[in-house]
Amino acid sequence: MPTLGADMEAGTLVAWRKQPGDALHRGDTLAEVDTEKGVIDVEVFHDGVLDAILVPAGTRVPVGTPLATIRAAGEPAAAPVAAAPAAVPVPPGPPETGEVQPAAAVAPTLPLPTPPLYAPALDALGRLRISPSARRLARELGVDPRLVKGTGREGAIARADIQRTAAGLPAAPQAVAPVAPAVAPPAAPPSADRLDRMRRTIAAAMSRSKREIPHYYLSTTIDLHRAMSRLDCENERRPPEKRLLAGVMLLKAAAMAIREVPELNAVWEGERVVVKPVVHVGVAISLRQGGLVILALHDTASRSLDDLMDGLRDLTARARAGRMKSSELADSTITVTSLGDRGVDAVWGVIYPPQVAIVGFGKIVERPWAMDGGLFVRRVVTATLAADHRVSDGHRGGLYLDAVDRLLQEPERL
Amino acid sequence: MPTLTYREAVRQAIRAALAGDDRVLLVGEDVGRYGGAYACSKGLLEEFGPERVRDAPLSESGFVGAGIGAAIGGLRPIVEVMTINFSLLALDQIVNNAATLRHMSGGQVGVPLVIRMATGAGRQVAAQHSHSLEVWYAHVPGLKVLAPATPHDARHMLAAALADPDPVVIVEHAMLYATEGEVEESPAALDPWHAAVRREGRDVTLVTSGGSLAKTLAAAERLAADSIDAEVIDLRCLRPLDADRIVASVAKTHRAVVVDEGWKTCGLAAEISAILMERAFYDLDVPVARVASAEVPIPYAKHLEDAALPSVDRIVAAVKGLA
Amino acid sequence: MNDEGKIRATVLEILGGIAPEADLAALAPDANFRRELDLDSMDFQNFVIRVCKALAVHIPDRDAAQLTTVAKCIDYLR
Amino acid sequence: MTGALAKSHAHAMLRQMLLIRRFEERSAELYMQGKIRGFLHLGIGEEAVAVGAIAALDAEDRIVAAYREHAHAIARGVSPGAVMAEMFGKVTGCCRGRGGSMHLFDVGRGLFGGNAIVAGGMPLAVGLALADRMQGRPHVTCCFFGDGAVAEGEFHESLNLAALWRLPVLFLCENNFYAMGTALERHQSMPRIHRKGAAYGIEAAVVDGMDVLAVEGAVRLAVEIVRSTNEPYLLEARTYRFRAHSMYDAELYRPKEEVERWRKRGPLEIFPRQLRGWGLLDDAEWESLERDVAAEVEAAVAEAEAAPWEPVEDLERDLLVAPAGHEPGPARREP
Repeated sequence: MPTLGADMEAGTLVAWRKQPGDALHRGDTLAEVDTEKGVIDVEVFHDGVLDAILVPAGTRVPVGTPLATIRAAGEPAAAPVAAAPAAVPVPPGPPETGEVQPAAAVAPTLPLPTPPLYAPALDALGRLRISPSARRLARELGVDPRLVKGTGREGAIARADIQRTAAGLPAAPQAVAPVAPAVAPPAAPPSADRLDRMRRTIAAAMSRSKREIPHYYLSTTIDLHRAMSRLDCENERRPPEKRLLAGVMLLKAAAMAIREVPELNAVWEGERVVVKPVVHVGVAISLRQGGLVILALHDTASRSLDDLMDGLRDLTARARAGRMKSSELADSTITVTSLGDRGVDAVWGVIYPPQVAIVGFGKIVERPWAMDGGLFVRRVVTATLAADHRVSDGHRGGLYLDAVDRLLQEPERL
Repeated sequence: MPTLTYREAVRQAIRAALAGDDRVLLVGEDVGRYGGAYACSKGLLEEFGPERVRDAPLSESGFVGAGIGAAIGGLRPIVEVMTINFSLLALDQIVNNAATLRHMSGGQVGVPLVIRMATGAGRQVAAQHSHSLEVWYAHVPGLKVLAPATPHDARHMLAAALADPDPVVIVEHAMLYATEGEVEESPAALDPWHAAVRREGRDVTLVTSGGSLAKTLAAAERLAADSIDAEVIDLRCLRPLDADRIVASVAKTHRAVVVDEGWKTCGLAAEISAILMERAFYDLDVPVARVASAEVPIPYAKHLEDAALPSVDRIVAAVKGLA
Repeated sequence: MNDEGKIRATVLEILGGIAPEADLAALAPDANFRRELDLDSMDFQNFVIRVCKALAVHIPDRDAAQLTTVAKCIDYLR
Repeated sequence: MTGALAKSHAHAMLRQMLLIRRFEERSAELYMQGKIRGFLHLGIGEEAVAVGAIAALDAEDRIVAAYREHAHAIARGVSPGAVMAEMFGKVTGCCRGRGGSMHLFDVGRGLFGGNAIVAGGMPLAVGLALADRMQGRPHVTCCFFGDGAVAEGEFHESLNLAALWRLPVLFLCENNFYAMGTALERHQSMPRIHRKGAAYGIEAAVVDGMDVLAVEGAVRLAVEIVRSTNEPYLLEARTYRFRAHSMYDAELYRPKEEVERWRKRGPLEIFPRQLRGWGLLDDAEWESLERDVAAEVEAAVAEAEAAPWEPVEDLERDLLVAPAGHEPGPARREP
């Protein structure tokens, strides 16, 4: 049962997409798993043959429980009497898909300008550093370990930390529901229950982010005349299914601009910030009836607009169908939220941990625009940046937004 | 209840065995006229005669192998290999014959033999006389290994070992012979195969055996002064290990430190740490710590030997270092 | 040419596919369904794509932007 | 040759040697078919030592042998079927398939094993004799070992202990002149092995190991001395193996002519010739012996083929009598 993020304790196996004996290739979907965030496709990371299924559909198991065994092609099937394999912890966190060089090896580590107030107790792969006994106690006492300050080595969370937090919690109902409610009321309709759980999961991440990360905010208004006219004439010549959305251009510009200020494309790993060499823009996708999920549009900066459009369409469709891939949930290195054609002029984002920056695009609107002494009517967009002041500062953030602006003035280069 | 030295407890145990069963004989270097290298058989030659208290030539493989053959032939020999260091010369006989014959012969041949040997360091006798290799024997299926740490266990474990139809190795830490302790005269048949809790505690489990018990208890007292309540477990039996007792204790304390005079690499402490990882993983609040001898041949100079061996200070530091 | 009833049925069916939870009966013909059904630009593009396919028509990008109510759709597609 | 040689006794020994010869030839074949695995050391050419010596032992005497011990097991009465099944790894083998060719045991018949460690069994023989003497039993322990074992410490420790403690051990060296690939004179400063007894005050003798009657006579005399004096005895039987040390041996260490020379005076050449000379064997009798032996060997192979394997569930059976409480249990099944 892959861990799909620090907040996931368990998952329910919904359905098997492969049967024993099926050939497996890297990237195939092996099974579907339901989590707070919806149904996730469990990916296979290496070729082989599905040997035996260990967890039947409909079963809820904790993170790390082996779901199936895979044997190399050509190996004989495992003997039926094979003893139940001991609980083998899945390597924490999904591996970087598409990454050639390990991020840590290449990324320069930034000297921190100021000692961190409190870094989340995350280990190198974004897993919570918590002792097994403390994890069990947290479950028993209904404490969300992500909100606990660890006093152990390198911020590890120990039993005492859990007990202290449990004792310190206000008498009011927990700010965050226990991670695994003892008895999930079956009466609530699944979608409402899921929405509630999702809302709680997002609430936990956002409140921690707001409380712990010193945000600074910048905004600029960008003239989209050239970009939009190029888009319009492009779309004229294309059938509906091939037409490009303005949002895709904004996403790509936001990704390409990282070249100028790489430290914005980084994630916290324990006490250190690791700048990621490849940009995976986390696209904020709103779901029907409210709710939001951030999915990585992999390698955003180097893909064509058409490729990104297809990627975005696929992500959006699967997000709304509740079928997301584990790598999409965990890989984003910087988030872009855009309100598109509804909503307001500007959106000020809240950074999504463990990232260090979030870019916002408001509605594309027509505005009077003074240029070269003349007054014109131009379609413009307000671009905002909210970033972690421990990692970058206003000057660097400004350079970034300026770069986004310049890129949008040469749409042919996107 | 009388107080005996560990040495006297061993002597009384051997004497009682010889007196109680005429199949029993004691074979070993200088066990007869010399009275035993650690004086554990003084007076037995005079009382039982040269046939049953038999001085052996310096042929460890020879007389240990002969002991095995005699056990197969119906006797109940107690073979004393002066120290575990010399038992290396008889390893082939112990491992390839004693431990193996019953299983390999399909159940036809049993080896009801007891092999006693001194072990451990602390008397500045340098590397070749200071080994703690009991884990080598504890590694071998077909053998049982006992480590009496107190005069009481030294007095009563031998009888249980002799009654066992399979080979039993008893390791007696050289520094214990001079220690004293209460010895209950004739308890109900002593069960040597399980660990004992020598000190109850709630905060951390200290697992140890043989010559390291005293240091570990001393460390527990020092920790108590810092309001750390340590539970001390004396393994008593190194094979089979009383895993249930260790796991139960860690389920209570959530912390474990293993103290063993052997070396850390592939040592007894490594085995106990693996058992805890497998069977008490969800009870562990911190990684299991091990306090063992430094990975060096034990040196002669006192200050170096003391630095190499587990000490009260190192045990206390290990407990406080748990995080 | 497609008659009015077929167009309405198709448009509503497609809108239902995109916003399954929406109460289409309550959707007035001249109501801006992009706002009523909370469709974002991706949803609207999918709507245009499916209409073209269902009714085998071609809607240039420029015209597509006008199709914001069921009534306008019917006028345009008739 | 003292006393009239009963024809029946002669034929019995001849039949035993022939049975052992055909049994081991068939074993070589089965090894190459993969039916017998691991190591296989054939004593083809040395049959007279085991058959002659064991013919001179009492039923209660004890035998400790080494890893070239098919002949000793069969000569002692272990059924060829039980030996073959053991080499097939079957549960009907004399050790339930756990020992294989190098570890044949039959405690009921006083065979305390093969032993794959060179000279590994010698101290055991000393111990067995110690137990017999201390418990007033008149048995002799006959300890078979090869010339290679003479280089091991256990040889010297065992002879010294047996002499020092005056124990009834017959140390019988099957000197086939090669320790695997090393000729005797290349691994022994004093290649006349029987002379090593003198170092420990042990009476010793040498005998032609190819002549079964000579071996039987020498062992009968030696056992007589041991049983009466409770002193150990060292007998060197000079013999030769016609095949490789084990199945995988290119025999680069000895000349072909030497092998041929010894083949001409093998135990199954000398004894039949002697018997024919004394009118105690004719062609018809020889043919019927051959047929009889061939049938017994094939029956042994069939028995081994058909026999079942030991169930894997019995893997830990017979490790210990009393597991003594806590074996390290299997890891607790986490939910």
